Amino acid sequence: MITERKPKNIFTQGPIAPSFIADSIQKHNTKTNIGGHSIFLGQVRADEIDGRKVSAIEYTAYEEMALEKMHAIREAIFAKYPLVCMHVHHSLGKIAAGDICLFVFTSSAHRKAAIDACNEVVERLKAELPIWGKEIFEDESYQWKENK
Amino acid sequence: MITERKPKNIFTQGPIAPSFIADSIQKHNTKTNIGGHSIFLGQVRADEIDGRKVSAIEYTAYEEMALEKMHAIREAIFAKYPLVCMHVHHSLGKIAAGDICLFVFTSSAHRKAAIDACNEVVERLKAELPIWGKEIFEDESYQWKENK
Amino acid sequence: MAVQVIVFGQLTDIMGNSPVMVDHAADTSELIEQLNQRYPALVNKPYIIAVDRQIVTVHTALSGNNTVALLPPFAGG
Amino acid sequence: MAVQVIVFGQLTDIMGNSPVMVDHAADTSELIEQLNQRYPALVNKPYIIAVDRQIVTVHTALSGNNTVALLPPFAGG
Repeated sequence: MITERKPKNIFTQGPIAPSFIADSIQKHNTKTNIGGHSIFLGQVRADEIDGRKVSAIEYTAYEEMALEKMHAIREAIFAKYPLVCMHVHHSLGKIAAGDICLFVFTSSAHRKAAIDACNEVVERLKAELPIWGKEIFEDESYQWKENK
Repeated sequence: MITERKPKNIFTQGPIAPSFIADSIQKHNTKTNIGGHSIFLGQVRADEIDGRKVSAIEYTAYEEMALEKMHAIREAIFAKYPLVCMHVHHSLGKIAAGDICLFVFTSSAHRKAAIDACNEVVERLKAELPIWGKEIFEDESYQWKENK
Repeated sequence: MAVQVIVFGQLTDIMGNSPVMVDHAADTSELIEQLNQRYPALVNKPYIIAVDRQIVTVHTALSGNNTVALLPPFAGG
Repeated sequence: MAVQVIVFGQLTDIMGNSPVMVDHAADTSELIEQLNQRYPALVNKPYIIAVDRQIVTVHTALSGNNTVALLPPFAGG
């Protein structure tokens, strides 16, 4: 009998708290085959566009599709790199400027795998996951975020 | 009058606590020109060598020289990448397997600078800073760590 | 042969947040044609199409139990 | 013309953790020769030399107020 790994949820309502990141790091204390962790954090920028300043980004996603896609990315990354573990968290809802909206965390025995895997996950996630961001300005007007 | 930036201390006695990392992340909440953070963490691995298991690494450094060198690396990195900020912490003393001994943290408006700078700092730091590690085995014997 | 259509991101400004039902559409080309008539603002918008969460190209046959999603450029992270 | 010598890492197993004084050494080559005589185990060990925290090559002149450090391969991180 084959037991398939079920897609993990990556979405969390609201910003990702630094204390959550600390707890996640702390949990790896018992995994003493790890030598290096690579972490990427996305933070909401207060961009100024035509005199209006972004106060928050409201994230939405096609969740079922995003989780299936993320699962495929995860499988590909584990097949490609000798990782000990990998964790991905993305915010949904309104995230204020200065808050963390993305947390990618990879760990491996030697640093190269963790670093390369982390970068590749961030790139693929931005290109392939059906997630959208509404940049909300201080005056309540908005525009849709575009990834470059 | 030219005011030179003084070398920052990077050394901390004992392991780097996840709560310290969380505090460091939290402090960037007000820097709303940041869009991406890249973090590398070194963790002490319980390597097994000829049946003996590493229980801790004891780090020592030629501190004055390391701080001067780190200062030069910092200046070069800031000249090369559009970073908002950069923080480096390295443990001294005995760090148990599973604990964090290195924390490199770079931040920039767009992710590429933070990621590339973080990787370069980690590589240069390992190659250029006069720091040594004594791998202490569970039976109290030891060997000197070698970076590959 | 009713197909459910859902949209995201900037397309919700045109079609709203609720699923839209389209009655007769044998394939995705026919579906888009009908949507373009009902929502003229949709015509020049950039998006890709997913049928039952799989990205498809044009002329994909629809069975009637499908959920079709119109996905504007992704902007996660 | 006394020069202070400090060592680190695996070299402390040979020369200890305290600074070692060397009386007459006009340059780093002479210094290393004398250290090799006092500490034969040093002869084949890999290290680089820093004079007053600057990495130098062989035959660097010493003034007498210098601190010479012998640095085995670095292993930080």
